[in-house]
Amino acid sequence: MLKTFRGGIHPPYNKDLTKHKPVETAKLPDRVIIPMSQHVGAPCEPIVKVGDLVKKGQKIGEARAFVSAPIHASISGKVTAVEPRPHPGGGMVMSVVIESDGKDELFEGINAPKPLAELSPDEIKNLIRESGIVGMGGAGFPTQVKLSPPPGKTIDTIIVNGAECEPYLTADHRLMVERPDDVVLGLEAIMKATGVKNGYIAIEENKPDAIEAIRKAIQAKDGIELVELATKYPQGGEKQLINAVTGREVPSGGLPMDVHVIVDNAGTCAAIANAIKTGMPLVERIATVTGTAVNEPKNLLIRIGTPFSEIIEQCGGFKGEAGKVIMGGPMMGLAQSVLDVPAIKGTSGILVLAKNDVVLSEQSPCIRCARCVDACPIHLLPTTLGKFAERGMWTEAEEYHALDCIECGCCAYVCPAHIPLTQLIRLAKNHIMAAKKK
Amino acid sequence: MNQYTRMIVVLVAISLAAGALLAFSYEVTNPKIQEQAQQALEQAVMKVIPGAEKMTTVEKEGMTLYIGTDNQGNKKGIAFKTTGSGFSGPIEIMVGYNPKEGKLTGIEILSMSETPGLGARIKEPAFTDQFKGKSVKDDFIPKKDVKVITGATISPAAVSKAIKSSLATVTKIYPVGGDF
Amino acid sequence: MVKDFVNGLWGENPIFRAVIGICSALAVTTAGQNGIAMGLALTFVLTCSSILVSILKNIIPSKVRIPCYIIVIATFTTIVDLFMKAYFPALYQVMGIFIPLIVVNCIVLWRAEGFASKMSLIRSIADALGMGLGYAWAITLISIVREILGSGTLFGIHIMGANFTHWVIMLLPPGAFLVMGILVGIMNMITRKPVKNTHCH
Amino acid sequence: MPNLILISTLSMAGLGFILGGGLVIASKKFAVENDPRIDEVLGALPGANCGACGFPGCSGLAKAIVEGKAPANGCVVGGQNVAKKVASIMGMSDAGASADRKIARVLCQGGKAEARLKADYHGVKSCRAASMVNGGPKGCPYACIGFGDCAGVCPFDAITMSENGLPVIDEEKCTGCGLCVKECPKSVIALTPEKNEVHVRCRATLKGKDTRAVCDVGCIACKKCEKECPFDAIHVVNNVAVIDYEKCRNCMKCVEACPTKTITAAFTERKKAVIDDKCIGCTICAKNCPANAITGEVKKKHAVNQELCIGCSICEEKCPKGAITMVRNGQKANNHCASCNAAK
Amino acid sequence: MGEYKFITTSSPHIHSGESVQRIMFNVAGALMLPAAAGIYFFGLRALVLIIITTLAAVLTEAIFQKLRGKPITVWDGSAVVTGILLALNLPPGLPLWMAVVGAAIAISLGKQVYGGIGMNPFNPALIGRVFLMITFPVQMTTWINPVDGTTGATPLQIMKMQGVSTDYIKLFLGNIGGSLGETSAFMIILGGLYLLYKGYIEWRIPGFYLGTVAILSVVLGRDPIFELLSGGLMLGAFFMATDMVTSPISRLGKIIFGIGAGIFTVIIRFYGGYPEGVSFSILLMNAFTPVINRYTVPRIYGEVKVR
Amino acid sequence: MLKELFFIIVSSVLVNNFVFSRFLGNCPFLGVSSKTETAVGMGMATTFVLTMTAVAAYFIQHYILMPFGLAPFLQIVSFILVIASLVQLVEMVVLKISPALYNAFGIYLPLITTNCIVLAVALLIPLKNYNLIESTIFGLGAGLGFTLALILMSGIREDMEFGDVPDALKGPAIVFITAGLLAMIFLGFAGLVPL
Ligand SMILES: Cc1cc2nc3c(=O)[nH]c(=O)nc-3n(C[C@H](O)[C@H](O)[C@H](O)COP(=O)(O)O)c2cc1C
Ligand SMILES: Cc1cc2nc3c(=O)[nH]c(=O)nc-3n(C[C@H](O)[C@H](O)[C@H](O)COP(=O)(O)O)c2cc1C
Ligand SMILES: Cc1cc2nc3c(=O)[nH]c(=O)nc-3n(C[C@H](O)[C@H](O)[C@H](O)COP(=O)(O)O)c2cc1C
Ligand SMILES: Cc1cc2nc3c(=O)[nH]c(=O)nc-3n(C[C@H](O)[C@H](O)[C@H](O)CO)c2cc1C
Ligand code: SF4
Ligand code: SF4
Ligand code: SF4
Ligand code: SF4
Ligand code: FES
Repeated sequence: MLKTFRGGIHPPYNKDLTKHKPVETAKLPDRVIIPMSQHVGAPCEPIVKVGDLVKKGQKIGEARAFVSAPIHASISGKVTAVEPRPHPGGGMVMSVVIESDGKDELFEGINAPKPLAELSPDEIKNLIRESGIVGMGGAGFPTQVKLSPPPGKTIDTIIVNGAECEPYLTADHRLMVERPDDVVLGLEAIMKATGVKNGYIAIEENKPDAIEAIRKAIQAKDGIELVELATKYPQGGEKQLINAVTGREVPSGGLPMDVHVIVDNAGTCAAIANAIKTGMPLVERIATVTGTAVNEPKNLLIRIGTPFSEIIEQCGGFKGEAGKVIMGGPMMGLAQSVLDVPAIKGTSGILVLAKNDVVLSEQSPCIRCARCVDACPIHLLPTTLGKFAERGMWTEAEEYHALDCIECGCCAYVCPAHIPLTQLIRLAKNHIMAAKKK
Repeated sequence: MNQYTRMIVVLVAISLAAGALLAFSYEVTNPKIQEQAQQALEQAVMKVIPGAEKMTTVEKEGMTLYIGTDNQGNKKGIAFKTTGSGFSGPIEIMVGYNPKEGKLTGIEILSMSETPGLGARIKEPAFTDQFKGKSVKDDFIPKKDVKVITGATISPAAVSKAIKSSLATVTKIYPVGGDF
Repeated sequence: MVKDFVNGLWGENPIFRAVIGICSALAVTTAGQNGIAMGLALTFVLTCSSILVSILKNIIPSKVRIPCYIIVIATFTTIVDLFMKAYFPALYQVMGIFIPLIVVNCIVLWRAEGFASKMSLIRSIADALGMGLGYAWAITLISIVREILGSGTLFGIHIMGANFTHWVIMLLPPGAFLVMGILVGIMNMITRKPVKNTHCH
Repeated sequence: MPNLILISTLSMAGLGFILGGGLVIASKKFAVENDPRIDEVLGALPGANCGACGFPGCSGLAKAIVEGKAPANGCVVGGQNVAKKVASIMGMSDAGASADRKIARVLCQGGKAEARLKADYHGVKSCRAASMVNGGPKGCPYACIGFGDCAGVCPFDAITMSENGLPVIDEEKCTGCGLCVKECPKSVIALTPEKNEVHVRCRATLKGKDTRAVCDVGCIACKKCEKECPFDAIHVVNNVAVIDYEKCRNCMKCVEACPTKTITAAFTERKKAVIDDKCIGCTICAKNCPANAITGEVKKKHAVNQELCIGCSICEEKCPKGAITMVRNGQKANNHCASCNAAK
Repeated sequence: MGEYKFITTSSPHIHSGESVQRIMFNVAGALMLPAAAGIYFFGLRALVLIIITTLAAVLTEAIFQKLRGKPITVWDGSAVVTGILLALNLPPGLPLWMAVVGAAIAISLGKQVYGGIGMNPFNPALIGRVFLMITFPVQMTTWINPVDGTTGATPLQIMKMQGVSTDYIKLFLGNIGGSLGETSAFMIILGGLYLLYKGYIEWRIPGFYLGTVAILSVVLGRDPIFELLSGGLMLGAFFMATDMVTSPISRLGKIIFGIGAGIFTVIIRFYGGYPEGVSFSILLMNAFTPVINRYTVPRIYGEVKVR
Repeated sequence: MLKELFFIIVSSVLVNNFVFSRFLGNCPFLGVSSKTETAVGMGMATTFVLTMTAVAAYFIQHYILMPFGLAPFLQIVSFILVIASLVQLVEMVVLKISPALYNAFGIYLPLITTNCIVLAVALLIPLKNYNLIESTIFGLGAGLGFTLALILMSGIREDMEFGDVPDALKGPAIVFITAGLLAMIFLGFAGLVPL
């Protein structure tokens, strides 16, 4: 039996658009806008000024806090502005704008470190931090922080998240097909850094070619196992993944490390491998550009900071009338209102839906059908939470565990009354957190 | 006065006054109440014994029986109370019986709590009148011997059953054809 | 004073506005005349008790005021009870236990505690009469609705024609609640206050 | 049957005695300290014990009110009068307009008509929810989103949403509780001293041209106000003008200067100084007037040049004789409508 | 790239496409099966009754919403379902005006006073039926015999009064006296299976409901097959107890709901004044639903702390 | 005997529920049914007082009123006096002994004096000729029936908060209508227990 969890949904996956398309390297952008906050935690401080000349891989944002990750220039050129710019996450974020000189020169400080076998755990962690590697599965949590559990917390399992359960997206899929060894090398580095002997690479069964590739890559490796998962959304959610792979449940309000697990995205592993092999920090990533309103859907290797408009241009621009531009997948991605926002480290894809495909149904009263209850992978009562949120009953929402919602969107996806449950619960979470901070 | 003593004194005084006042009102109304009850009883007896003008009460074998007489002192029949178990509570029935003829002379529902519009229609003459002149030998089987009320068979059945079972005792005391 | 009287009739009508003392309003209202009788009985008890409470208000220590008021109310209730039994036995049978329950009819204690124990005698009387009659008309209205639909009669007189199908539910508990609910709703609609101009007052 | 009367009288008296005695003993033995206000509040309540308030009886509500768990107007049956009485027992008589009373003011004028949208937002009609979707649909990331979260939380119904999709605060009803300020995801509402009539109704720190691109009434940081202000009370900081409420004297100069009408005053008319017969001609006012609007000879009654007066009230404050009053539209100037003065 | 103004919403950006309307019309479709049986056995009269109650239900809903100044949402089909279900619950010979009263009560007191679809605590169709049952008991208990068109008793009445059972085949196919749509167990099960297949109803409620009745019948020495096939049990279990608006949302809650309804049905059938207890039982469990929901909040993922 | 007691319970909880079919205790039913917690507390407190009252009423009836022939006119006064004092006494005792218990249900006690169920139970006991045990059970059943009604109504009312009840019906009106529907449903138990 394939491993899975209770709850969840089966949306149409629409991965055929790009799943057979090899990753193309995007052309060098004329200009990149690099936000100083691309991760969970404290934003970086820009360490360049307008007029400075920078090179690819040069550090331009310094991470002063522990939970943070440095930021590097992704192209060579001149800094033309250091000012707040629109961020794909919403709002204005301090950003460094670099005008390309077209040369794409490598920063001098970049050289391959020692091979993995010779690196000590601390060296690996340091390399990961200095390379600005953050979780590429979407949340953007600084990876090195995850790998340094506080004393008393032991880790016995590392899971590489290759589920890629979001519809449309194929970035991890292509990565695992094309660079399986990088994924495995990254996992080995993490295992070494944390001293863990058990590694799993978990992949949904709808990616047979990726499974095949990874299987080949781990043949000779000890302690690394391949786990085939049922195809179901949100199989890639870390709590669901841990549950499916190990049978453990992350306690409410807890972290994976509470059940001795670290989950890392396949892309994160590849980025670590890249840093070990070449010393190159995280300045580019694979993103799937897809959707019903993109002329040529593709998997692109893009530089961090490339504006969306430029990326979409490379995929033949819009097809027909574009209704919605989403950073990420259709279930959890963020809708964008302007195209001059840049791709960041967590941009796993850009999805453009045609106007006709954007469902804007009128909300009607909840009929208590409990579809949302059955779909919720956390076993919450989304309908009840939604009602609390609509009436501003934040304390009640908290009692009903609103904070445990992973915002996967399953409830809103199934709701026949078209109630924006996920958004309502997100609103409740926001209020609860605000009240807590006070 | 200390506040606690005052509490007691006031409470006692008021209770005292209330007791006195009530006892007095009771004295005033009680005869009338008794009279009313007697009158109601007599009325019911007269109703189920046609032609009766007066009544005398006799106690026999644990039963209270009312013997109805006309102005001349002729006995017109006897009446007795019986209780049936209806749909939603007891049904009190006054039954008139003429031993000489061995027939019922009428019935009257004294009290009941059946459903208005349904079981409560046992109060209506349409139902009660059928018992007039019925032989006490009758089986009183609902739907066969006794017309029932559509949608509410339980109440009429209860009435029939109560009459039938009490007649068993009464006809022992005053056998059919006998005097009374 | 007039204001106190009208207050009970309309503004703070015990049944429709304050919604209090409703048990009897639901229980006895199967026929119009029951409504009137119950209303008058309550008005009597309420007025007498209010008079006495108003007179005694300064004598009764606050700690035992509830028992005292209740005794007063109970006394008058028993008097009504006895008199009804003596002179209106038929009505008494219909209203059964609800005459004694005037004692605990929340209206009486409400007015005794809330009005008579604080106000002058005259005002208390006006208030008690207003409340009592307010109660009376309200439950008579309920009775009428239930009687017409349930029995096709109005104060015992057939008005709905021979073929009228009786709405049995109206004479049963649910009918009482439903009629009450709908009437309170209608009342709310009639008296719904225009949005008050609270800007400058 | 006097016998019956006797028996009943005696038994009632006995019952009364036993129960009364029981209560007395109990109340002595089981006496519990209580907040005396509970009894007071209880006295003010109608005593119907109807439970309509959602509390168990009047004493339940009284307790809750004293403990601050229920509002003074918690009694449904009692209405306004009871609420007032209770409030006075609880010492909650309305806060009153003290000198430094603060009230909430909306610092954005970019309603539907003035501010441009960057996106077509659909979803939960809540400012906070919308602000979590790409920062909200308005082009200006600092603009009021206009779904009225603030109006929703105001416990005093002081905020209404205008046709144009902006909150309007009823300054009379506003108690300065600050709930709206906390609620607004865009920090568009601020608590400001009530006495201040002039406000910069924009918080966009966008560069001037960016602001102009998204809003007709946004501050474009032209600094004209800064130049006009006689009291050095307004400065452009971080691309947006900010008033120092301590220094501002409501002269409305900046209001007139602002090309985008970003700065507004509560009144269209400036108030003017008027000197009455108490004037002894000490010339203090004339010396202090920043606009040189007061003239007059020593020891003679002075006069104000209404054209020049900027309504800053300095003269009024300086006058030792109290001879100067500020007048607006022929009435003594006050921030509020005259009819309310009595109430305060 | 030209001037675009994109649509923004919170995630998710796709939807299953399921809608209230679709669910309701599917249920209405499934109801056509028992309805067809009713029309076959009781004739045109049955069809007229169905049409009348449906129209009355829809009209009441529209009028109510119009009066309240709310958007008219009769197209969501819920009133249609209520109307059809009410008809299926009525004696085929009921005077039409009574059916109209029933439908009006169902929608007004059963649904709209609470704010309309999704907010009603009780099953509206059953409210309509029970109201009629209590208001016009005589007409509501006058049953037509499908074989000869005469009035007669339902199998449950015969059981209650005379203790005589009825042929299983007849009960299964439906040529017996009874409400318009309740007689044919076969058609009801067919419709129920369709809804189960479509995922519009949850197996737990009918499963536990029918199971409880069967088990209690055996325990109390009655014939379980007769009890399952007679009266409104099948219709109630598949179409009415499953009304999602008025039944609990959690799985455990649904199980409790089913068992509770089963127990009350048996109590009323075996010991009560009425021969049939399905309507009352379902309504009673409707009344319990908020309490059930409150005390059956599921254990969430990770709630029990792992050491 | 046991069967009778069982019937008394079933009758007073389901068949002749004090609220839905005997119309008693409506004021607190209306007032205290908006929150489930309060409903449970009130229900428990009422049940307790009712049981005690039933016992007290039995003794007063049989040892004071009947021997002296005072029943016809002193019944009401003496019962209510006892109830009022009893309630007040219990309140004081509970408050002193356990503030926690008081907070859980003691605060509902004052409301109970004016709950007509209490007096009705006291008056019904002599009327029905119940013996001591039957009286106790009757009081208990009445309380449980009242509690059931309160809990059902409070659950529905809590859900109603999320509904969209027309303005005119908000408040008591919709509660009455709901009570009417519940009363209708409880009629399903009609005829369940022979009485
Ligand atoms: C303060 C903090 C500390 C964390 N520490 C760890 C950790 O020690 N180990 C770990 O695996 N993840 C850690 N995480 C990251 C979370 O497990 C998780 O990866 C992150 O919240 C994003 O998860 P998501 O993409 O499933 O939402 C930490 C997160 C936070 C906020
Ligand atoms: C609903 C949901 C779905 C997710 N799906 C995926 C996924 O398909 N692939 C993935 O790598 N991470 C996914 N994540 C993020 C993971 O929970 C987790 O944060 C991530 O695997 C940690 O790895 P990273 O820190 O390297 O990104 C998902 C998170 C959520 C809440
Ligand atoms: C609310 C209600 C009250 C009823 N009351 C009575 C009643 O008082 N007396 C009665 O015989 N049947 C009453 N019934 C009907 C019985 O439940 C039972 O169905 C009927 O007596 C069977 O009679 P039938 O064979 O004529 O249909 C009532 C039914 C309902 C719905
Ligand atoms: C499976 C299912 C069963 C339903 N059963 C009923 C029913 O028994 N009675 C009814 O009035 N409506 C029923 N409806 C329709 C709808 O849910 C009902 O009108 C709502 O209760 C109105 O808010 C049903 C709908 C579905 C999907
Ligand atoms: S968004 Fe939250 S509530 Fe909704 S299904 Fe996902 S985890 Fe559950
Ligand atoms: S899926 Fe939608 S309609 Fe169904 S219960 Fe959840 S919120 Fe209500
Ligand atoms: S001021 Fe703030 S809370 Fe009020 S409408 Fe505007 S954005 Fe919303
Ligand atoms: S109103 Fe006058 S004093 Fe105030 S900031 Fe503007 S110019 Fe300055
Ligand atoms: S009248 Fe019965 S509780 Fe108020």
